[in-house]
Amino acid sequence: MKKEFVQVISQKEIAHQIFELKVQGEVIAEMTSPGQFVHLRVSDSFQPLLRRPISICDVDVESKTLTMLYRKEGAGTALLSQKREGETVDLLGPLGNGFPLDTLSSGQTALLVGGGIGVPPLYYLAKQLKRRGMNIVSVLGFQSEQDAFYNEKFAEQGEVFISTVDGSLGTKGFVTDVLKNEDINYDLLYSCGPTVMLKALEAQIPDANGFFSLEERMGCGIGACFACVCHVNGGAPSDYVKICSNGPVFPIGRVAL
Amino acid sequence: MKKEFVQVISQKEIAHQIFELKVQGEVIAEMTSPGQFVHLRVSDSFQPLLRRPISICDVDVESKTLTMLYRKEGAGTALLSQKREGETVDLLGPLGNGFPLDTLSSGQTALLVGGGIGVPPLYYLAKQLKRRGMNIVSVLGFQSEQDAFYNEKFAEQGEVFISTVDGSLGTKGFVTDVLKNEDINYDLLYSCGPTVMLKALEAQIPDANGFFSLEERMGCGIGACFACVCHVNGGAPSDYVKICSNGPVFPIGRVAL
Amino acid sequence: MKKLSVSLPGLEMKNPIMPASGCFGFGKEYAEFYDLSVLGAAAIKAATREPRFGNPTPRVAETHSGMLNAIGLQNPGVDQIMENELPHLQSYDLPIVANIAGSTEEDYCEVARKISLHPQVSVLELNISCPNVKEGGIQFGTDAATAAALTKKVKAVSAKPVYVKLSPNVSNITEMALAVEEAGADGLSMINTLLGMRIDLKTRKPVIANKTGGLSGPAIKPVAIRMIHEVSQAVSIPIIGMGGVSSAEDVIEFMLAGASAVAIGTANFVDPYICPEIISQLPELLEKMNVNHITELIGGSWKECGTPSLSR
Amino acid sequence: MKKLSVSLPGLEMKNPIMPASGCFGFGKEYAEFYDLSVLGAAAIKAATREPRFGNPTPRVAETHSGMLNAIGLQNPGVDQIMENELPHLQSYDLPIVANIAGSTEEDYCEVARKISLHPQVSVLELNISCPNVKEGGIQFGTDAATAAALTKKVKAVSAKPVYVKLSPNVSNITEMALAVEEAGADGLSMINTLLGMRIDLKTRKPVIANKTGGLSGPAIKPVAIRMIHEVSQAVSIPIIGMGGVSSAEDVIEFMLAGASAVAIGTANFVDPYICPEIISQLPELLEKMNVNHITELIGGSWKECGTPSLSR
Ligand SMILES: Cc1cc2nc3c(=O)[nH]c(=O)nc-3n(C[C@H](O)[C@H](O)[C@H](O)COP(=O)(O)OP(=O)(O)OC[C@H]3O[C@@H](n4cnc5c(N)ncnc54)[C@H](O)[C@@H]3O)c2cc1C
Ligand SMILES: Cc1cc2nc3c(=O)[nH]c(=O)nc-3n(C[C@H](O)[C@H](O)[C@H](O)COP(=O)(O)OP(=O)(O)OC[C@H]3O[C@@H](n4cnc5c(N)ncnc54)[C@H](O)[C@@H]3O)c2cc1C
Ligand SMILES: Cc1cc2nc3c(=O)[nH]c(=O)nc-3n(C[C@H](O)[C@H](O)[C@H](O)COP(=O)(O)O)c2cc1C
Ligand SMILES: Cc1cc2nc3c(=O)[nH]c(=O)nc-3n(C[C@H](O)[C@H](O)[C@H](O)COP(=O)(O)O)c2cc1C
Ligand code: FES
Ligand code: FES
Repeated sequence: MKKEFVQVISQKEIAHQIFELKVQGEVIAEMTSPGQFVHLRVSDSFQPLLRRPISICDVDVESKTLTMLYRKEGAGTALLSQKREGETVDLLGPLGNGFPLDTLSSGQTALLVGGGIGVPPLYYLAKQLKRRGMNIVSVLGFQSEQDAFYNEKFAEQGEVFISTVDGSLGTKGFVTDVLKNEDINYDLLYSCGPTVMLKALEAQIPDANGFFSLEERMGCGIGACFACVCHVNGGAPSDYVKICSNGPVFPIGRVAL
Repeated sequence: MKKEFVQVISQKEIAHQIFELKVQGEVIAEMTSPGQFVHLRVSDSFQPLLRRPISICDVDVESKTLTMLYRKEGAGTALLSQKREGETVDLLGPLGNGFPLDTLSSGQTALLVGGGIGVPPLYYLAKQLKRRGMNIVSVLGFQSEQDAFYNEKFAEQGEVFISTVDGSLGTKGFVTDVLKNEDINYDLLYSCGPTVMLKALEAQIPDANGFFSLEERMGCGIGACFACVCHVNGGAPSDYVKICSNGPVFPIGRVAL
Repeated sequence: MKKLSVSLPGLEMKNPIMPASGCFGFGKEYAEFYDLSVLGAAAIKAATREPRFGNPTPRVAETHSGMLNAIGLQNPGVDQIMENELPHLQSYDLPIVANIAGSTEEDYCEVARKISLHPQVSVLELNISCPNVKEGGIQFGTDAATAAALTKKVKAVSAKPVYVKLSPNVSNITEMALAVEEAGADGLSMINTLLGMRIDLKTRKPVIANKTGGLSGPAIKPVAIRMIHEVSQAVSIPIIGMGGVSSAEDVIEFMLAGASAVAIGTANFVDPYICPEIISQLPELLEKMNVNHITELIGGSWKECGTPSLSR
Repeated sequence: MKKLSVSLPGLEMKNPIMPASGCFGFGKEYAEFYDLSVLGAAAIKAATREPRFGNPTPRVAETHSGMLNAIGLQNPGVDQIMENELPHLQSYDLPIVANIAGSTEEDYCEVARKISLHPQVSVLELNISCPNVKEGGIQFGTDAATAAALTKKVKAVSAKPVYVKLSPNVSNITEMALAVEEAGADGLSMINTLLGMRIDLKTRKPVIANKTGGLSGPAIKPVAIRMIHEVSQAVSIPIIGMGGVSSAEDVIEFMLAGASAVAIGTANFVDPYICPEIISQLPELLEKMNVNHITELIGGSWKECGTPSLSR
């Protein structure tokens, strides 16, 4: 965990409002755990004031290059999307705890379910799991074809199913529809996406084993401000976890969605 | 008076922390009166919030090019100094009333006295007066040699005397010392600079005829907010002028400094 | 543009947008930028009984996303305003909100009586952030009983509806609002500026000659929103909302909070065209939000029956 | 670095800088970034009698040059704090300001009695922005008599000096300050957050689950400066100033206004190194200002005898 001004290597729009940003810096050598995130300052004024949490999507430890994918949403990501090659970005990271990589053994199958802007961290996860000899099946959900990204990249790691809400690509509907329609065999579920998606997964696969990556509005990003706290299932009412420092990845069922 | 996004043609540091900024735009064709100013928005966020008043230093009406000289002081001018060729600046102007050009007749002599960042508007004035056949004598005061600028440009318009506080260039001391030492004959005085300088001039030349250009913190820059109001000499206590819309140029003696 | 009309006591507005008092002079300057008839209304600079020069300069200072001002209610006095400033507004289809100020109840009443008779004036806006000289300098704006007494007196002499402009520098804004409603106010304007200060490191003195100034601009928007949200649920008179508005989205946020119309102050200094620009952007924004008429939004953040948004 | 030391009741500080309560947890997280011993002191997250989970999420929202928070005083309770959180701070040369909160006088007193005995704790900071349940929800922080009564009770049971942290959401901050000074407060902390709100245009509901939140950050700095400027002239106990501090220049501005030490909250989220960075920049800034010792600056904006600046 360090703060560093990393250098922009490239920035491009790879789908509708979805940007791929590559940056280079010393601290990137530490980014070995998929599911961790970085906290970016997108301006050197106080507008916007807070940092923006963005997941690690891919890392080349050799060249110390980090790839992030983000959707241009509000003022912060709009400013981020204006960063050009050679400019710097104030990065704090890597933050949080990523997906455990040693729960499965070689030859077993990991099911990766990603929704929208929850897809990025699963890419680095897919690569790491595959390197460890696991089989990867990915189910990726988007609004429509123009919003979809990284399909081919995931295809390089294993089988891929796509769903779009409007049916313009893959199965019409949600990732849960893909899981209903296709008979996918897997040993462990890894998922990241909007809370409604995670809830739907939980409902559809009540006995699911695996890990969810969660999102919450953040202040500090490092565990100091209690902004991102969640209740723990089956704990005392005052029991909690912090998404930023205890998560964002938790065993399925641990955290009250 | 218009609001326009003008285009940056060039930006360079011409003395210590003094920048020369050239911009191009339709509205610049209206900038025919030296002593008027423009109000610049230097950022598209609210930081900084207010516009910055900057004098018209030179205009090429043909090519619709405006030259401004400014000192990098605080946050606003620092941001302005980062604008590069091809970028745009949100300009409101021309604002206020400039120096009258028809008070003297051809062959008479105008004495221009400028202090520091009060020098710029006098340059466009010198050019305009000279074009009308008047003789120009300029007395320019700076902190030291490294802060001085446009000496040669003024020399093209007529005789120039320089003073610097540390004596590194020209007379050691203030513009008032130059006026004491040199026996300058002139018909009308035009001056722009810090209020202390204008006060010293008033004290040294009690019967001076001519025009002062004044400065004050501004809100709107167009006469609507009453931020920049000054008392009038010899008027009722509630009499006033607004620097932005009635000035910034006033006949010497009109306004209580 | 029918989608935008709002109707408040004494104010039939084409749209809910008006420049805020003190940020628009008497309209002349902005008339050089655009046709003032596009505005829903306009609030003019505070009028006092006698001409006032106001405070020494510097009168303004910049802060993070905001500014301080201590103009000191400079104005030519109510008689001059009626004679020289209001007539030129006749050429526009524009309801005028006459902001009035004073140091005693008598001052206020005198100004209210006079200016409310002017044909150009649609409603009065009582600026109660001035110190009450008689009561030893306590502000009309921070004591509910004093504010209510003033409101009652002004209502009695005014020929037009009276809006009371509340100060945010109070422990309990709802108490103030209820007191002036009870005293007969036809509407509320909120919020006026927050008291603030900046100190210059070079001179080691306050930047503003008057020392303290009023904080306005985007920095104070969250304070305005929470006060309007709270007060609009407690009173039944309409609220003209203000404090940092600088976009069409901000206007919607203020109306969802509970404002029936919205005033724009500081943002006029940043962009003289801000009012007409926002007005022209509102219809598209309403469409995107599936709103048929802008009044549907009023209090939408707390009303049970608020039409839910269909698009996301 | 001797130039920077300040001495307040119960607090011998190497420099006037401390992280503000609620923005620094219990120090563990920031200890991974720098040696906490460089700090003048540190204020820890509010302790309550029982563990508290706090408010539902979202708990934070961004605003122009500021942020809203409604954490809801989440903390593991005073016993756990004493047992699990304070001991690790032993390894630093760092005076601890223990922020305490509650809903009844008894709550506060119980927490104060316990935590003031902890060897790691140097002083207490009474967070009086919580509603007083017994008095029907009025805030300790907005009623002078209630605040004074609480201060007196806490002073009686505390083994350490007591600073009272004032809320800015009041009509008369000086009245509050004088009341708690009179009641025995050893110092003041000011300001806490301004009450604010943001509304989401998509959901049409407040962004923060708790609806209102506390506004902090650079946006509120002018409000803090004016309150400290006013209060420091009225009281004779020292003030820990806070509200939007994010640079060494801001620290100087707060001290010129009348603060004897300065706390930094929100800026820690923007830059986790902000406290040590500011501390390291202060000596050069003092040199530039021709100041021999930072305490010379305290109240410099209003003290007659303030050393005038030689350089410009
Ligand atoms: C652990 C984590 C990892 C994330 N990874 C990615 C990623 O890889 N790619 C991506 O596009 N997005 C990601 N997000 C969401 C991303 O942080 C938000 O889209 C972004 O902060 C929006 O900022 P903005 O200025 O564009 O929007 P605004 O709406 O202007 O932001 C206003 C405030 O709300 C916060 N905010 C808004 N949306 C979210 C959100 N969904 N989650 C948390 N805070 C939010 C912002 O951080 C900011 O403080 C992640 C969020 C978390 C918590
Ligand atoms: C009519 C007029 C013409 C001017 N022409 C020039 C010029 O040609 N070249 C030049 O370098 N400067 C000129 N100035 C001064 C220039 O406006 C300020 O230097 C500039 O606004 C400083 O902004 P900043 O953000 O760098 O400083 P900051 O100190 O950060 O500014 C903070 C606030 O104070 C205001 N302010 C600061 N200094 C001044 C000042 N001296 N006068 C008025 N407002 C000020 C700013 O506009 C801003 O609102 C002129 C001022 C006026 C009134
Ligand atoms: C320069 C200036 C002058 C003002 N003068 C007045 C005034 O005369 N009467 C009044 O009621 N409010 C006055 N105000 C307050 C505004 O009308 C408005 O309530 C406040 O600025 C908040 O809105 P804003 O953030 O959009 O500026 C003034 C504000 C500014 C910035
Ligand atoms: C996330 C957050 C949590 C806070 N928690 C507390 C708290 O527990 N007790 C308290 O007295 N103040 C609390 N505060 C207020 C700060 O200590 C400080 O007074 C305020 O934020 C102003 O300073 P700043 O602008 O530097 O943040 C909190 C502020 C923030 C932003
Ligand atoms: S964001 Fe501050 S604790 Fe998680
Ligand atoms: S700056 Fe607004 S009246 Fe001059």
